[in-house]
Amino acid sequence: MSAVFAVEFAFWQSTIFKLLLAFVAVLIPAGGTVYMYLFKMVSFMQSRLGPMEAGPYGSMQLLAEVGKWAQKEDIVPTNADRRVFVAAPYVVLISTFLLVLVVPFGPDAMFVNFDTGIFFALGVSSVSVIGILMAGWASASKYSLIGGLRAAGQLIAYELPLVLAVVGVVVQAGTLNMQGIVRAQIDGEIFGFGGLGNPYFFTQFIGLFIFLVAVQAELAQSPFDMPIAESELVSGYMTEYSGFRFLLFFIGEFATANIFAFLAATLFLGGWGIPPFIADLMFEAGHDHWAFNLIGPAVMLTKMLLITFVIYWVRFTYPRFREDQLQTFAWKFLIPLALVNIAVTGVLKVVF
Amino acid sequence: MTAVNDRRQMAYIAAQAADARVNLELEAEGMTLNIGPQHPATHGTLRLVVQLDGEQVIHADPVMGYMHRGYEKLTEVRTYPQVTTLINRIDWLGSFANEVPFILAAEQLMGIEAPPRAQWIRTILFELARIANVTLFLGDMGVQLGAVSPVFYAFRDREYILNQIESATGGRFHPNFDRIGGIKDDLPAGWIAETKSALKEIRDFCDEMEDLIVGNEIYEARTRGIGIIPADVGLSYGLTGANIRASGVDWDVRRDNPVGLAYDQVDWKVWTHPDGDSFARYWVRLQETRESCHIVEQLLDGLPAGPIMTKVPRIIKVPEGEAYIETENPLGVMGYYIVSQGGLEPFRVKIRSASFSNISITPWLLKGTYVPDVITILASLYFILGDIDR
Amino acid sequence: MMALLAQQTEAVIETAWIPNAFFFVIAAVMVLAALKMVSTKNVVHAALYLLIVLSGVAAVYIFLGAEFAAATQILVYLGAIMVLLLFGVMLTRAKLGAETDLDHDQRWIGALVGASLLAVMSYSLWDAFGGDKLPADPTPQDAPTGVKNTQLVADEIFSTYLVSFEVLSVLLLAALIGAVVVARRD
Amino acid sequence: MPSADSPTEEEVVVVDEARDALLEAITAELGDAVVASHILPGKDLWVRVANDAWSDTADYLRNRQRFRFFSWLSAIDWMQSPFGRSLDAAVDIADAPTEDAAESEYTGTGADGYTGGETRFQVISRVHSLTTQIGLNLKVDVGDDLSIGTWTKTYPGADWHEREVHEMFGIHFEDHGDMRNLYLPTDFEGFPLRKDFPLMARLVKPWPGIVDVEPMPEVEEPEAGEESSSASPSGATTSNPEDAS
Repeated sequence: MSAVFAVEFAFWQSTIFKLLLAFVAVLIPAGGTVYMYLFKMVSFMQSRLGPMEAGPYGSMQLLAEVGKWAQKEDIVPTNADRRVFVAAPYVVLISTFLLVLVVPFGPDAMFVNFDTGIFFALGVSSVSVIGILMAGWASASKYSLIGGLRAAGQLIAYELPLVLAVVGVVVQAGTLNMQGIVRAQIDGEIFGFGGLGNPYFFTQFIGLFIFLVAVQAELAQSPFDMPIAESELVSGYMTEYSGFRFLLFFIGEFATANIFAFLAATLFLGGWGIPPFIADLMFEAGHDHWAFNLIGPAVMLTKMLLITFVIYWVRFTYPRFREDQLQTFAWKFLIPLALVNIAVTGVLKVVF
Repeated sequence: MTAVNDRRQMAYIAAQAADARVNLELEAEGMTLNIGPQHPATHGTLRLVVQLDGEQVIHADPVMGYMHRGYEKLTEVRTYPQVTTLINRIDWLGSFANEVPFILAAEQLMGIEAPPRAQWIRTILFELARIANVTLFLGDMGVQLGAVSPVFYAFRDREYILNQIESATGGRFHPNFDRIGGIKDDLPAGWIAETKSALKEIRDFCDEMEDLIVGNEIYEARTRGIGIIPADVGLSYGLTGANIRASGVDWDVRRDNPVGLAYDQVDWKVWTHPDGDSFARYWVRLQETRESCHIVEQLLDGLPAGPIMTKVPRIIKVPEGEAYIETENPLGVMGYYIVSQGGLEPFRVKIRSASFSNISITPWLLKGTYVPDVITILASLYFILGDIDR
Repeated sequence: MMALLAQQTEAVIETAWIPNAFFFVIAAVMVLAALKMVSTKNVVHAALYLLIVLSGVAAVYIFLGAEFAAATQILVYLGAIMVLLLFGVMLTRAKLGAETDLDHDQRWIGALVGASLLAVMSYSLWDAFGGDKLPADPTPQDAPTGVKNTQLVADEIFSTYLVSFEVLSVLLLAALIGAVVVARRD
Repeated sequence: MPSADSPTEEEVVVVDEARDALLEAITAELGDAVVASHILPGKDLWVRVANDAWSDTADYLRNRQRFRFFSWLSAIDWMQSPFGRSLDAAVDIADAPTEDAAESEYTGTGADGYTGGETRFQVISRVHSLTTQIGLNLKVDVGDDLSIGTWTKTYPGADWHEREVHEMFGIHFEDHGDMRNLYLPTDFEGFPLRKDFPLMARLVKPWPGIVDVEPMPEVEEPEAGEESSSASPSGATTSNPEDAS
């Protein structure tokens, strides 16, 4: 980040700066998508208006909601395991914040440039399961417990297709580094034509499909929302949470959706890059120009909005699977498909 | 129902029961889950105590009475015209339909009959009440299965029907419009044309639901083969309405015993489905809603002129006797058994409400199913709490 | 912590005390959590304390520049093993609150075993690396230029340790099949 | 009053052949058990059977006459209400006749509906045949022991109806096995649908929902749904001190 400003920050300065930016990177897109999709797009889909009173077209509704949650009574059930109950939403949030660390927003606009960035991301994404299990168990509610167990079963099952879907991209890019994957897409060529780069959307569309399905399951969204299952388990592991702690879960849920969309954008849509011929027209240095540290986040945001649109579209359209159907779907359809995808990718990589 | 189907269903049920038994033997220790009284799947305050083994139901025991209002007792201290106000609240989504069998039973005791125009308008409103009731089910089934959007369409399109009911009777939910000997008022001017356009919206809504829900693979996977009720079992539990027609029983009180209503004047069809599962119950209700539109359209076209009230005494005294009239209400067969001793009030009124019998099958039906299927089955049986608890 | 690592790979030696301080904080937390893990009266709490210990290990890996090992630690131990453990514990209906029968008479023997293990390991570690200092740059000195840590690990696994790697794979496969066989009812 | 076994006396003009034939078949099978019957031509059919033949009647109707559909089962209290016309008339509750007194007072009112009756309570039920589309109302007298055979063996759907009758009228169904209250609280006293139960429930007994009449229960009553797996008593005691702190 510091390269943009041509000023060398001290270690503690850049740490604080990055910390603030992490909050921005998690919370602002979350708020934006919640307003755009959860409030407005869904209202349109369901032929109603959605929030209209707070601010123009209800745009301040989210702030009102946050204020409402923040001042609600903080209820911990009598039989609950208090410490675990309190800690659970934070564990879920930690997973969200660890995820955003490895997402590249520009050539230098990145929190940490791990060698094994995508591997790290997939690793920390599984931490949220622990938070959900803690919440489910500590609530001392049967609905929560069933919800937590369902969530754990589902998240374990869908970790595998998620990883396997990414493997195709990794094979094609030849690196686990997120920045490297973006670079490979920018510098790539489709049949010798490099004007569009090579977003893996074109070659790994099966991977993208599997990735999005698995993300939908990881996020426990319809049609895989059995852990929450409004009509069965009321709210699953979140049943007993209220006020601020519920807000934390809420942020965790929607921010994680955004960050997975960021990941999908990075892996399949060329990340912060734009088609190289446009970049070359804009700057002589192409994608290496420092301005991409500012353009990149905007590009990422656009791509993220595209993917979250699909996520929410599906979420508010489909009924939910049953638990066993979900497992069948994962093990008998997604995983074989992902394996075939990897095999084909490997063969093609060797051939070309 | 064909014999093949019969065998398949029996095999499925036997497998279900065997599964439940096996698990019971393996793990005696289970979890008792209280679904309700406050639970989104129970449409009010039904409580379902289920014993679970993992997510499989070993034993389900519905507990009701949270909304018991004692109508059978209350009717004994109210005059006949006063009773209709009360019984409007039994099935509160299709209120007008609750009044009709009671009024018909009283009319039978008094030996009078409403004039044809009143009978036709009664039938029209009866069917509109059915449409208003069942549209909500058609959307709500999606919600119970996790698709939130359809119910909003249901609320949107039900409004057209409620507006028509309101402009004819003055009440959106509780019309209290039926009178002994006829109906309260004639239809307002222009009502027929408006109703026809409202019915168009409902037909569109039905097409939409067929697209969104019936045609959805996940929906099919969740409902086909879930909660199979063989016809014989359903009948001995007293299941009625679309629930039993979905099991292949071709029985509709509207067609087979149309006392005092104009169903025999129009051309319509009773829909049945051989499968008896949750999918069939939804499908039958969907077709019936269309059929209702068809019935109302014909009735509107052929509405006879004439008086809407027959001659009744100012103070209604019902002669001594007993009468039982049942009609095909939105939720199933609803009947009133009235015992009169010649007074102003009925001596005893037994209300046979559809949901009470429909839900009484749940302990048998839920055994061996899984928690998500419990919700599917409850939703597909379609009950309304006021109709269970009375 | 992550930022710290980035700092460290830039080899800013003057601030070397910061990782040291963080290491001691993490180590203290880990030791405390480990002690609580064996002394707590609740199975789920024990599992959660173990979780803290394991994430501490991952943090230490990051300090050592072994981010691949750290990510693997998180993915395997936290994401898979601990989730399975918690899953199993909760499925067997772990009680909320303290359980009395978690305590038994063999704890002194256990303590003895633990103490001797600690002694043996401390001695052998001290004996092997006693006076060595950790290098500021965690990439091994003899690695070819441009080759990163992860790549070295991969190269080692698929060349030097290929046989043991494959043997381990077969062992895990056997365990998997065994588990399936045990779990099947019919 | 229509009398037994010879419904044709009642007929004016219309003859309902289907119901006549059905009644003949039932009479032939059950013999003396058919105490009385009544036909409204073209409308309905009532049959009163003897108390001890109640369960057999159901069995016969379902399995031999194809009355597959069980509609409902209920009861009637033929006693005239001691509280006057609107039941909530100004009768002093202390002076209201007790249950036993009312029961012994009952001598028959002479207006016992179709097919008559000798006892205060009658159980009435309705079954329906889908093949002939004929509904059949069955009545049975319930004697002083207030007990009668169950139908649940034949029609499983009668289960809840019998439970309802049990709590509302106090009629016991033998061999039913599960006569818990269906609607009312377990400790509810009295039988609401009896005529001598005043419609002043909230005056006679405090409404359970009124907080200042009854102290709030300290310990939840043990019920089937209370057995909790995750919330053990020990868990409650350990977490309480933390809450207090």
